[in-house]
Amino acid sequence: MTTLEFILGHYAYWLTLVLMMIGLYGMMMKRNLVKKLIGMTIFQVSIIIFYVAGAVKWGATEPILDNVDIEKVHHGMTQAISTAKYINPLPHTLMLTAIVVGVATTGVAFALVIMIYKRYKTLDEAVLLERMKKDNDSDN
Amino acid sequence: MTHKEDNPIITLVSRVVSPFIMIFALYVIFHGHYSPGGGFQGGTMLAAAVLLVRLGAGREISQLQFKKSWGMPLGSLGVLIYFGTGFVAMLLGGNFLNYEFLPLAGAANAVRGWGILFVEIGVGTAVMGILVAIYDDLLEGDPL
Amino acid sequence: MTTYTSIVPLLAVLVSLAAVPLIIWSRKHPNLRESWTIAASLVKFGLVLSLLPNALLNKVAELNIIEISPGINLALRVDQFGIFFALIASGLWIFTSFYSIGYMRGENSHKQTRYFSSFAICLSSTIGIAFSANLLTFIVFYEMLTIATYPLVIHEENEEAIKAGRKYLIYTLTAGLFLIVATVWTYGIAGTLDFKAGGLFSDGMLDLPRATMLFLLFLAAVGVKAGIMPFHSWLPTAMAAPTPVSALLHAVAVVKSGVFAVIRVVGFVFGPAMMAAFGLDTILLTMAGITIIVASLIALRQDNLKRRLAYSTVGHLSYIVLGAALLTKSGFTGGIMHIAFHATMKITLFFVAGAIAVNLHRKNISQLNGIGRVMPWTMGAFTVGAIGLAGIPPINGFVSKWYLGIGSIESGNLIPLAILVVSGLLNAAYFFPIVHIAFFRKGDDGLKGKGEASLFMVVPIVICAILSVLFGIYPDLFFNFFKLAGSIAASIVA
Amino acid sequence: MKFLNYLILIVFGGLLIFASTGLANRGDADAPMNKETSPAGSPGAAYYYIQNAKKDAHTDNMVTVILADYRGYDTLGEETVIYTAGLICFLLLRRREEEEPK
Amino acid sequence: MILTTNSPVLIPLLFLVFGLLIPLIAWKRNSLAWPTLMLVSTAAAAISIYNVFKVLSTGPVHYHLGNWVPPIGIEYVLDHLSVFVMVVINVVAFLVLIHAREIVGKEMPGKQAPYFATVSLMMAGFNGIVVTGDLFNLYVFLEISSLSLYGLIAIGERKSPVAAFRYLIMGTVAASFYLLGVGFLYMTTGSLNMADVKAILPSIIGQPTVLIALALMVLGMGIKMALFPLHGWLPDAYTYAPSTSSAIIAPTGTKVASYVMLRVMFFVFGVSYVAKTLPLAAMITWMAAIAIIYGSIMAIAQSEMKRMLAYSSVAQVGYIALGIGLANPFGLIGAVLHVLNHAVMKAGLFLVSGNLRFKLGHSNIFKLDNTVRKKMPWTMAAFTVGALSMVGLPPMAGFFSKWYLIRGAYSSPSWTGWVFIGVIFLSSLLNAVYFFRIIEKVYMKPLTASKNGANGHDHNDHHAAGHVVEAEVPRDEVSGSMLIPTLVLAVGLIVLGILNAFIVNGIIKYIIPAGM
Repeated sequence: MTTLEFILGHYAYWLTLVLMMIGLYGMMMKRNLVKKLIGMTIFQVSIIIFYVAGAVKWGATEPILDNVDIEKVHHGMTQAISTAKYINPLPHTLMLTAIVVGVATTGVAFALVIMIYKRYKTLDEAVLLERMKKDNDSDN
Repeated sequence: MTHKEDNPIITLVSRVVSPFIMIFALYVIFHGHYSPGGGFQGGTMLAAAVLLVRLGAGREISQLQFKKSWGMPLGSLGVLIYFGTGFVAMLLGGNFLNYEFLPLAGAANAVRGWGILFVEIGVGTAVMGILVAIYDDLLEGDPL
Repeated sequence: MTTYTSIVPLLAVLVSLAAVPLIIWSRKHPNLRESWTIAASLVKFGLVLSLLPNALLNKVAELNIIEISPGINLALRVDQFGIFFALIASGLWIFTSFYSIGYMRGENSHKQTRYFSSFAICLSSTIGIAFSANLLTFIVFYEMLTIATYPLVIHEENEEAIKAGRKYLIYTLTAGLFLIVATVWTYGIAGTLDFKAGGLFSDGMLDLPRATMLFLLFLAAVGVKAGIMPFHSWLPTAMAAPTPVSALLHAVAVVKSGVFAVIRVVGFVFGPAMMAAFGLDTILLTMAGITIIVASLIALRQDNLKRRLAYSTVGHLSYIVLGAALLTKSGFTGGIMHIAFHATMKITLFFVAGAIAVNLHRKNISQLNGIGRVMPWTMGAFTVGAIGLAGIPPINGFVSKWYLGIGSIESGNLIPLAILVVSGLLNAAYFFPIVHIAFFRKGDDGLKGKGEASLFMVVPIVICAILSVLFGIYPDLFFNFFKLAGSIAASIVA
Repeated sequence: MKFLNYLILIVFGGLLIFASTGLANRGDADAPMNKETSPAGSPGAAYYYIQNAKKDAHTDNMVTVILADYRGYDTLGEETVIYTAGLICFLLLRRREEEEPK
Repeated sequence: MILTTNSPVLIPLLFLVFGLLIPLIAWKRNSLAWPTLMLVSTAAAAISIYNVFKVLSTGPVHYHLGNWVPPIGIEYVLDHLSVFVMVVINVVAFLVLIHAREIVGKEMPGKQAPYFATVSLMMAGFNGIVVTGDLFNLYVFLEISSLSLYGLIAIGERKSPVAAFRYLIMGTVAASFYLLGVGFLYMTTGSLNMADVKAILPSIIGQPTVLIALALMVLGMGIKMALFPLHGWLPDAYTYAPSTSSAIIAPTGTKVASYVMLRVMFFVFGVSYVAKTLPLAAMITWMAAIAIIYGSIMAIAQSEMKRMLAYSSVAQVGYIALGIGLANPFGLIGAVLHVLNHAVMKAGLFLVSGNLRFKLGHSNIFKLDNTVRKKMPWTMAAFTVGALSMVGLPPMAGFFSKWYLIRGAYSSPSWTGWVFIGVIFLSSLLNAVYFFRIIEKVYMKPLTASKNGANGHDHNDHHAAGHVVEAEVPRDEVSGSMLIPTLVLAVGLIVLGILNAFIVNGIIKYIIPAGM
């Protein structure tokens, strides 16, 4: 295949990977816990996009049988359904799961953030660390 | 949520719109067989309908629509519906989640279709209940 | 050589372990507790003795307890060498038990329950070491001994004791790890771990660098307990322990397990042939020789009686190593006999030191003027032991040393002989002054109205001394030590 | 330190892009995951789903069928995930009835 | 009949459904939560043992959920490896849960119901991970367990939410890496079933996508099992979590993660792949070596017992990773056996620290002295056994994992084997240092009052001090429900040590994958 085809066939992946790096950057570099969470969400979403982007077939449609194929099924000729007509349904299904998992994780994360804020009155990591250190001193 | 002077318009609109969202959500759930949609999408919209009132009309009024203490039980009920569907099939001699063994009349694939419906209902219930519960808990803050 | 299966070795190992719960259970009633100890020691000795006749007929009792690692069994095997060592350990345990009772009560020391139970565990593991059929079993009991000894070393629980305990652990645990590595390597090379007279390696398995490395690993592993320099320095420190402990563990159980292990390694893992082929005997010989001389020199300068005894122990252990390193029949015979004879003599001396400490609360030699008049029996026994260690007939020390000498002549290398002579003189030099001041100096007022220590202590002392003399006159007495040693040596060298 | 982080990010991203070059072109109808049978001869899941979803479960929407039937166990697990999240918020944040809010 | 045919799926389902039911059952009466969970846990332990015999008698069992044959549907696979890990985590969890009732009631009164429900869900997740044969299904259950872990940790001390948050960030990254790896793998192979993928991979060997996919999955699991340098979350998490949480997470969590690493490396990609195509195994061994040393040294530096145990966990995980990375039979035996041994050891030691906290209110090493031993002799006896096993003295279990690991390192072809032998050697000595430090404190009377601030005696005469202390301290041991599990684990160490050959020949031998 020509280079152009190759690039056309892959640029979407690359974009999602760049998005992923942005998410990682947020998690690694940001000192504010909520910003870290935002980075985390970006990271997860980029993976979801990656899966979904892989599922596409040019000229195919949503994975719901149209009437023509339904007729075929009624006549028991399932082999006749052309799979090129529908995009790959599996990644979509998996990503439904992944999305919910992401939501759940975010929910728990925010619960933790709330607890941290209630206890230390800050979301800035550096401040948080020194206040925790103060705790240690008060403990011993 | 400390700042609450209740604005009649917002309250009214949210309370009026909420039921319609629910209707549509139910449509999304039950029509998941034939069009995009299904348990998650519908359940999320159900939750959205509830949360809209939570946000728009304040906690007191929203409690009339959906009590705080309902969330988790509803959630576990939903998951239990799902689990039960699979478990009944297992008790009736199939593998877990093998809907063909559900005690329903009809061809195997039709029965599977029914099984999928039950499952979707379970999913919808669970998602709705739990999302609302999470919202409420987050509002509560840290008990310490 | 024929073999037969027997449960007796296992029982011999377990009997003192079985005593431990009883000892702990009856911690509230000292008399009952001590009677358990005594009973266990007697039973154990009886069991070991019951194995002796067959061993003399060169029948080997074997017992596979359990497969402890695929292809390797936790197995006991009572060959002549094993029974030899087991006899000494279990036999002297009896004396030590009586003696410790006297000592502990004299001191009214604390935590006697812990003391007696660890003591029992130590004996189990010592017998286990004696009867191990392969290196893995050996490791198991060797490490057990390490751990069981720790509470005894730190028994006093004062600064010194704890320091000693740490040092002891560091040395012995490191040694244990070396032993594990060496064992793995051996298994990798030879594919077996069973001790075999004459060596378990067959020709062509080893080349020079590997043989040397492996041997050094083994040496580091067993050398620590055998007190070979430079691995010896835990031994004098550990004299912080109560005297009976020093007596049994540092004259009999621990260090003798060390030298026992050395001979196992030399005679039953590598074998004389390999040793000679790769010049490993020279390594061993050098280290042993240096240790003998240096230890004796250091001993000269010690004023604390127990420390002097400790260094003398270091030296005499290397006699045994030396005997093994000679790789000749008489050498092995002498070395192996010295295991037994040095035990009887050295335990006498330690008991004496303990008796003096308990009775007069004196630990330094400079304080011993004239005690011979106060404690004639004790000091008499001391004299016997001293003469024996100096290697003067008719005490048994002479016999073993004689064979060591012959061995060095057989090996055609006279340096060891010279070392033996010199160290004999040095022994005399650091023991006889004690005897002299004890009997011929005028004692100070502190001795007024003092007499012998309690019978619990004096009787074992005297018996040990008498044994030393008897074995000196007739080595084959009771246990045919001489015969055994001879045939073991033959089996190794042949 | 900061520089190191950037370096890690860039290297990591580079690796991932390198990995993605091994993938088939997007939208390629006969990419490995769309094939009828895998090189090992086992049926290709996606292919099977498209053709048999209706027949197996009497449902047009393949995603629904996969979600609730073929891979229904995943969905059960994911129900459990979100339930777990709710339970944890409950565990961490919900005040007990007897103690009144501060 | 139904039970026997469905036995593979029963354990995850039991824990799962009771995770749902416990809050409902114990809605009003918290005291009901623990008995219910114990019921489930007992059943789970029993079933897992039944599964072992099933596999031993009939060989691996495949269970098709929804009756869809893989790769169409999801399958559960009981093979020797999975049943082994299953038994380990379920039995250990069972013992820890017996211990849990009182201490949970003390540490978080009124929250038993949600707490035990979360524990149940966590176990469901772990069991699902262990038994599943489907890569994506593994991800889902991984998330179930992870979320529960965050909750179980965050409910602890004041600092615990921060620790949990850190863990959440890293854990999510780990899971996402794994998910991305699965994505790459799916797009290149078109299958999510482990066995199927293994069958397909040879046809596309050496593709960059597959290499990176392997790297991503192993990386993710490395984070989950806290393999150096990815261990950052572990010490805080274990330290600030409630006693029960750390006691149940330490033996199970990291083990399951290392199980996944083992599974992915050897049973999805295959030995030759991880050893030759991508020199991943070698990298893991080196990371493990550093982890062992680092963990041991850091453990010495700690003053809080739980924190010390946490760092020693880092080191012990290193042992497991070392065994995996050696990629030879003895290394693997060592790793798998150490999964068992370390689970038992760590559970026992964490229970001991729990007992200390329960009775003394703290588990600070420098505040311990010999009054502790007189208060709770049995607990301390259990601690001693655990410590000796950690140091690796025969006949304790710890010695034998070391034994096999050293043999594995020996049989590794290159000189590096000796380096690893040296590492194990060194770490055992370091273990000895930080455990005997405690044993000395606990079993010997204080040298002088100044040396430890715990008790205010100021005696020059040690004997007197000893006697005074002896006179003062009455026996104050924890109750049976907490003591018995501790002792059972301690005794188990000796039994496992003596029976290890039996275990190795019985199960572990069959785990060794082809081509090793």
